[in-house]
Amino acid sequence: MVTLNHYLILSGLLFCVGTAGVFLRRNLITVLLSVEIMLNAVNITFVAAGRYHGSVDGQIITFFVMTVAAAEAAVGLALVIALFRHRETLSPDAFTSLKW
Amino acid sequence: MNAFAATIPILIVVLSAIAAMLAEAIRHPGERMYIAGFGLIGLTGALVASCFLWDADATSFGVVRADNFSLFVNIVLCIIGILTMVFSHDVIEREEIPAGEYYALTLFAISGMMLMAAATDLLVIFLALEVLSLAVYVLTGLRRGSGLGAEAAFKYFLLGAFSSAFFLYGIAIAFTISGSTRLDQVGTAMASAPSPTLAWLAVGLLAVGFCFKVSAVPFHMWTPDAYEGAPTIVTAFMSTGVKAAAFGAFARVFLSTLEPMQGQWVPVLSAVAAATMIVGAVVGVLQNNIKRMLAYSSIAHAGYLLLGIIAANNAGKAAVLFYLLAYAVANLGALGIVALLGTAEHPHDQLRDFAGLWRTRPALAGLMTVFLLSLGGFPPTAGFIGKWYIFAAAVQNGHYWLAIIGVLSSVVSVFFYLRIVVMMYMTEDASAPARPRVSAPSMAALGFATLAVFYLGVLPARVIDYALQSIQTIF
Amino acid sequence: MLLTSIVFLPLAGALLVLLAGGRGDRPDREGVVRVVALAVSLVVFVATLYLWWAFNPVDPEFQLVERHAWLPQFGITYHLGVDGVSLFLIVLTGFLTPLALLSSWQSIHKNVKQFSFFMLALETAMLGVFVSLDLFLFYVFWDAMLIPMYFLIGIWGYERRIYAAVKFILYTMAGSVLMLIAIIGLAWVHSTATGQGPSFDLLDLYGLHLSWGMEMWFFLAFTVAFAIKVPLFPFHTWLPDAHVEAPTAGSVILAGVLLKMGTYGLLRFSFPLFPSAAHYFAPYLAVLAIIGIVYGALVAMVQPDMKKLVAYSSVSHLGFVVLGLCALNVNGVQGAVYQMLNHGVSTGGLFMIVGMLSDRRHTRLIAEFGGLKAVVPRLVAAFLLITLSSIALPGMNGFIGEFLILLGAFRAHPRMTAVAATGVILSAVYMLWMFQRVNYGTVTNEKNRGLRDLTGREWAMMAPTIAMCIFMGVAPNVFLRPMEASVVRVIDRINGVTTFAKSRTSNLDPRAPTLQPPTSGTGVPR
Amino acid sequence: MVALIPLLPFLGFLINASVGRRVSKSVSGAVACLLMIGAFGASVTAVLAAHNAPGRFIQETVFRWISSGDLQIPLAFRVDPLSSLMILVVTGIGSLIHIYSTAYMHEETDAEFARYFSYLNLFAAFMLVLVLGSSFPVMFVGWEGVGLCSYLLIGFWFRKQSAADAGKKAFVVNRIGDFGFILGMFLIFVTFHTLDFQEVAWRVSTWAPEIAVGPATIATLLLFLGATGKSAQIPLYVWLPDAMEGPTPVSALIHAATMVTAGVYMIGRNAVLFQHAPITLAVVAGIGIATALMAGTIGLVQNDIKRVLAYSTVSQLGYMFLAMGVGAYTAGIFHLYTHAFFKALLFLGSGAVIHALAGEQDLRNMGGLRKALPITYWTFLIGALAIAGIPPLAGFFSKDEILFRTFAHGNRIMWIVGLLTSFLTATYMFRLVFLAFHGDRRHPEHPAHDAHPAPDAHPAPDAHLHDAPPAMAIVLIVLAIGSIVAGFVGWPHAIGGANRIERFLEPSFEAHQMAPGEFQVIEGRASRQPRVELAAGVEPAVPGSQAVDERREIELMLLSVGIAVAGILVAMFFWLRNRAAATRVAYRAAPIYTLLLNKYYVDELYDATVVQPIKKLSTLLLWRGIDAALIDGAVNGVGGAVRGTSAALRRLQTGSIRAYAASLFLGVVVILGWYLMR
Amino acid sequence: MEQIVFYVLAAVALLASFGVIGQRNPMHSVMLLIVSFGAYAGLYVLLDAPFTAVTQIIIYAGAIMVLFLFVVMLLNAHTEDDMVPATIGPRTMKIGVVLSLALVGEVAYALLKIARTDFGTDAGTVSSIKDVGHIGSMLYTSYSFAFEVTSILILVSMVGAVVIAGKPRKDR
Repeated sequence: MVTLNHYLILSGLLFCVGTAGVFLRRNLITVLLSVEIMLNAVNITFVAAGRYHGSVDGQIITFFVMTVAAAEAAVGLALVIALFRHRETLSPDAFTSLKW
Repeated sequence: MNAFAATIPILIVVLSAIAAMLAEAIRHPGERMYIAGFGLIGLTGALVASCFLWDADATSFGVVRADNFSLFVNIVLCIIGILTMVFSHDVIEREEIPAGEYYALTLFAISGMMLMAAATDLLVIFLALEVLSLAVYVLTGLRRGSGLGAEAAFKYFLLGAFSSAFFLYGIAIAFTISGSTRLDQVGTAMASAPSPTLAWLAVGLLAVGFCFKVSAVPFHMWTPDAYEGAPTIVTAFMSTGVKAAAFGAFARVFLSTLEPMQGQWVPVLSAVAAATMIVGAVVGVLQNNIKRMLAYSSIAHAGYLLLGIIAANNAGKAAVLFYLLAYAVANLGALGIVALLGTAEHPHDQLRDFAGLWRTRPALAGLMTVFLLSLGGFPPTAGFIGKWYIFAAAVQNGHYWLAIIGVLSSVVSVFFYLRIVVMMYMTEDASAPARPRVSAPSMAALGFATLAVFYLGVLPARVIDYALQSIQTIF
Repeated sequence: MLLTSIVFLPLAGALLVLLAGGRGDRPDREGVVRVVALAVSLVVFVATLYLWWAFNPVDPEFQLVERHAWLPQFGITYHLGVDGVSLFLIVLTGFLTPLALLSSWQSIHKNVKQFSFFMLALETAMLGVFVSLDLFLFYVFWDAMLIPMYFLIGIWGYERRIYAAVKFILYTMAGSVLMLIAIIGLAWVHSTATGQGPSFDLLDLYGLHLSWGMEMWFFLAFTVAFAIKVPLFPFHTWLPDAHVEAPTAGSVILAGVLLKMGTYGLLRFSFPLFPSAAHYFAPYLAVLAIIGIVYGALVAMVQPDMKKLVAYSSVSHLGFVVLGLCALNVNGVQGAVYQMLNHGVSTGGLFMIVGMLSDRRHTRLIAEFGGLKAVVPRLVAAFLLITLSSIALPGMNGFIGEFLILLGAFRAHPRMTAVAATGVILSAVYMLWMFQRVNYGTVTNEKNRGLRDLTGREWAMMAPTIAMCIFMGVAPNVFLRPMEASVVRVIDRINGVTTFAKSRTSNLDPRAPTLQPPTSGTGVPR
Repeated sequence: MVALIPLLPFLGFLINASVGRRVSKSVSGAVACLLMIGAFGASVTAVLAAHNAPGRFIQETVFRWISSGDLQIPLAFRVDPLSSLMILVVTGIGSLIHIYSTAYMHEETDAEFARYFSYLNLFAAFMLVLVLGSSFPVMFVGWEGVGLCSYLLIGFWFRKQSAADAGKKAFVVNRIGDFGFILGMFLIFVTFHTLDFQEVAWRVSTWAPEIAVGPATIATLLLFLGATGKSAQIPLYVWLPDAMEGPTPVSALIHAATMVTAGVYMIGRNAVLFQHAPITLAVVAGIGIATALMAGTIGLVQNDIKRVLAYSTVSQLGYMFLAMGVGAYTAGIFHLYTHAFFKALLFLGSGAVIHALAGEQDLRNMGGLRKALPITYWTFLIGALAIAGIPPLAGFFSKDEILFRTFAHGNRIMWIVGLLTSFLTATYMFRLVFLAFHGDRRHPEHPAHDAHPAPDAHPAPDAHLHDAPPAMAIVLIVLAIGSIVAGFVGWPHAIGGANRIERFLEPSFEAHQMAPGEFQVIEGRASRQPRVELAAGVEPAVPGSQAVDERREIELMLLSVGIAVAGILVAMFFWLRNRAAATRVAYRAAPIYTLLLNKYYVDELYDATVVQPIKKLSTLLLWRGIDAALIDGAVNGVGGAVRGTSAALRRLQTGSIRAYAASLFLGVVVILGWYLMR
Repeated sequence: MEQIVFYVLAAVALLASFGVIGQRNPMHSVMLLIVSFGAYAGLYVLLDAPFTAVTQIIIYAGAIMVLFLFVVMLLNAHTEDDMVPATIGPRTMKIGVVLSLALVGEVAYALLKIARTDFGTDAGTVSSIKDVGHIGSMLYTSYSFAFEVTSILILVSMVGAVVIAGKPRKDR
């Protein structure tokens, strides 16, 4: 018997994995992927909660979230390209000329 | 018509943005075109529309509400936008910024800001947030030539995405509890959540999202880098606009929807506010890049604004609005001057660039001084009334210690504002950078900002009345 | 309307100066600018004299009151008024500003326009402080005054001017912001106590009864702000720097008027607003004042720099003023107010003299001078007279003030006063020693041989100053009479509630204050 | 009319101060002298008026000076017997010295000359205010005013470092006294709620004398501190010898005849009050006699002619205080009055000598001047005899009166010391006479430097020795006559005289009710008399014992005269007959000699124990230590702390995006954690 | 049965996600993420959200991941080894690990805490939520405005992507 809790816990764990990825990985692309993981984790919560409440709102919100994710991905990747164009590297640690 | 009424200002701005894009599209290479004009028209229209909508309390699609509160924020945003537009026309050519995209994105950002302040649905707030954020990310990195711009933009983007994920998770939990994203339903549901823990999580995560946008400690790390890396004019725009919008939504969500849970979030925000005021003021002391310095100052100001939200009384709510306006004019003026003096090769954003400014540009130096004094909170300027109002609100609810931290940190911040004044007035011009001349419209805009600063500082009663009216409708 | 015009006349003049100065840096317009500024300040002085004439000396209450709503949402009013205490401080301000402008006639050459502008703006702020009867309005003027002074020190000062200017403004602000919090708290207390909304009106707040804890904290907040301005030991270290680095005009105004704001604030706000706290803390303040008197004198004695010496002497003299206030009786307070005027005139005069010397020799080190009496007898004569008035020789103004202060203090705390009275000895020591080293003996430094004696302009500065010194010493009643009624009124305010305040302090432990401000106040009534 | 008395000299001050430098010496000198003489005339009329007025005094309020609350101080002058005597002395001797000065200061430039006379006039004005003032504050005005003038006149030759120093020293030491005076004034006001002399006297007269220390005692002690400052008594006498840096006429007027006696006058003024503080009186007498003795011993060995006179002044002042202390107010004032004559005479005489020797002041370089300066010599001799107390000269009567009163007061030790002192007086006075005028002319081994700028600075050969010019000579003669006859007013009953001065001064030492308007000696006084315990000697004591007293008095007179003569003879032996003996003695008792020569090292003591420590303390501890290091250090330390924090926090902004994310994340964890922990 | 499927899918999703952040090679990460998205889709099916499952596959796996792939290719996939050394060393990394573990702990704690109280029971299936038509109508009625906003959002991101990634125009 799978309850909402299962999904909540699952999404929570996935979310944590995503956050961990954001600053454990040393590759901008992977970092972006981690953000995607976080968003998807949230999606599970939405859908599960929507089902729990017996409404489609959850799915629709998921739909919007995907759009946002797409938009972010687009801009993010564009920025990655721009950065790469300047520094020929994808390591987040390479970009520390702005500090203090 | 009425169904759309609430969205009219937003629509106008969006249309002007699209117009700007089209203009860029049809423009021949090298042809000069006053694209800012579209923005000015649109923003003026939005301003007028907002004034017309005053007291109408229109609602559209059940998710956008043009109550006086959001209208007040709209007006602030329109003023910010108009000033930005005027300055931009001088600046962007020098800064080698693609004009059409710049104006379009700025206007889109403004529309997103307006929407964020007016939305009554967490989902829409999230979307609006994303609209303005993405636009601002891009604006930050708009100078393709500069690696700093790209770096700043990416930092801002990544942390923004990161925090918005938290924000979204907050929304999700709220949705889990209430089965809806409408603020009213969320509020009632969370207040009566069977087990408060989940509600608390939601509150915490939402707070994180907002605190990031208003750059409160410890979610502020992006601010100095983004402000420094971005083109100065963009810095001016986002330091004021994003704050206004974010605080609008912040106030709406926390002071109306989550008001019943005050006991839960006031302590957290108090800690955040204290840290923000202290860090902002203290770290600003040693900055030598004016944009970075003003970034820290804007962090400190975020702290003061948080006081208004923490106070959570009418005075506090109105104070937030008034302070947003006061801060907007002063900060935009100051950064505007920095922008107007900068060029692509010489950004003119180092402290020493201002040495002996009053010899070569007495007028600009004077205006700069006025803006800085206002940011520092000296009478008889807007900044003083704003600070006083905020602290009055805090004290009324017995937050004496926050108020004291606030005033002391403001004293510290005065120190670095004065550093600029010292440079301008009391240091001899070392290496005079060739400073571009400022066009008449920009001077007019600066003059308007100065007038606003003094008007708000000497005769604030009228504006305070409006602020008070605009909070009566929602809270 | 009279007060408003007096207060804002200088500001109008300042704008006029900007117009007269023309665009940009126009050395050719200097003369015009100076004359305009001087004329304006003289008009203001005449206006203050007219104010004195229009003032009714027997009426203890505030007179020529103006009251208009300003921020009605918070019960903030534009409320001006004058009583016997503030009257003479206003006149003093009017009297000193023209002299200060004159004193800068030769020394200030760059940006005369801005200089005159800031001087006049400063005058407006100072006058505003003395006439405002609304705490908010008062604070506005109080804080606004910092800006022009900051620029005066920072732009036209001497070597370490920037350090001094920043120190001055930050030090003073740090003190006054706490006062701001206290002011706000007071207004909200009024709102809850009376239920008719917050009020910043002094007269409303006079009637307020506070819990002991609150009264204590508010009193401290106010008093620290004022003590820094006075400056009361140990908050005085900004003063020497500011004085030494400031241009002559700045020093004159700083010593002449600005410092009085602190003591005036104590008398007008701290004590009457929080009577029981005032009675509880007055002895401690008195102790600080006495330390300041002796300490200031001793440190002044060994200063190599004339300006610094005079600065520390100000610490000592202002200590007398605070001591007089802490006596909380008619003699003491009246003497204190009188001493404020004396110190304004005589120390202002001293700074003018020092300014003249440094104009001539571009140094303020005592060691650089010597034997001037043979070279510039008239200047030295003026110097001597000012010195005598500063060491309170009977027949000069200083004596009246110190006599009344010490008498009043003696009635309150005889033993402490005995210590304070040693200041009378020490003042003679350091002043005469300085005077001797500068003026007596043979001319040791060749540079001093060809010095110019007093010029007409300098006569125009010194003559009125000296005349005031002697007149105030011979006919003190001219000043004491008009202020007596108001002083008595203030003291009644302070003593009025002490009877049960004492009992309250007795049964309530002051060290464990209950700082529970009201939260029930509906945000914005009316 | 009374106000006119101080006003005239003040007028002179104004004239000479303003236009003096532009007019010739003769004009400015004439103005000063005429106004002084005018003041003298005014005084005479005032005195006569007062003598005939009911209550033997007149009072005149010029205007209400200070009024604050219950403190009302009118600027009022009162002429009663005591003040009449004083104003006569001040204006009379003052005029003489003015005249003398016209000749003495003649070498000065016009400007300096005018400055001198303006100061001198100003001094006279303040001195008259001092003695005429009817209340403590008014007296205090004169009190400090004369201090100022003495400061200015001592430092008249301001180019001389020593002169400037001496002036400052005088003022500061006086300030120390004034500190006591002002506190005493406060205590009196707090106790009696008035500062008017008569009021105070009247109110205190209803008290029983204070056996234990009480307000009256403390107040009088404080006032006496003021007196020691002004009248150069232990411990504050150190300024007077240095004050000799001033021009000699100034020493005569201010530091012999008038100003220094102000302290004595002040005690006489408050006789009734002091009478109620026996403890204070004992102190006064003790200090007085001690000072007299010490100064006498010092005077014995000094070589500067003026310093010898200065110490003798101190010693004589000690006598006066002794008189005051034993309650012989009349005697004290009487001595003050006679002393004014012969001490002025002596100073002016020495001035004539110095003038003749072009600034030479060292006794060792004089001698044999008797032939060259006959007038000076004879007048000086009269003065010396007078001070030595040889009848029938003025000094004899007053000094003898004092000694007798001391004896009568029953304090044998003081009496004996008094006798010893009078012996010393005679000795050092005649040492002076013999060294200066007798023997043969000794020329200075070295020309006298650092003297005041006389026209011919080089030591004048005897050929040029000229006796005092007429203006000076006349004054000397007049004063000499004064020194002879002045004493007769106090011819004691014992030898068939009617002690007029006593009867004259009597009312000033009694308490009078002073209702505004009418000044009557209240009748009720007699009834209070037993308690009031009026000054001994004012009333002849119980009739029966009078005869005994008189016989005893005559014996004592003879004794004291004998002692004086002995003193003169000793002086003659040592300094006239064989000088070798003197040097031998000095050699034998070398330690004592040096001790006396260095004035008991009191100046050095003060310098080491007070002056230097304070300077060091202020410089090192207070200024450098507390002010700069501690307090300002703390102030700047706050700034430094802020900067430090700033620098530290800046470091967190590493620029690494992952660090930023971490901080953001940290915030999240903390916030959520907080929520979960509650 | 349902539980087994859930646990399997959950395991796949988790492991794949771990793989994503565990990989040094971005290419592999992308691939693994696609795998996990497949698992998500399965979970959505379990949650009676077939439409979401489909969009998940199409939009995410089909569009977004492809975009990522393009970029990875474009910048010819750098592994982290040949990159500049990390400015923040292993210690900070530890801090990061600790932090994320802390968050994991917190979330788990919170969810388990509430697990005992609410959401314990499954609301069961409401047939309407499977209905795509229903979704569509909802999307264009009550969510129409949000829908419009997304259009602007996409417009912005489009413009942004172009202006950022595109080559600088030379005309000015």
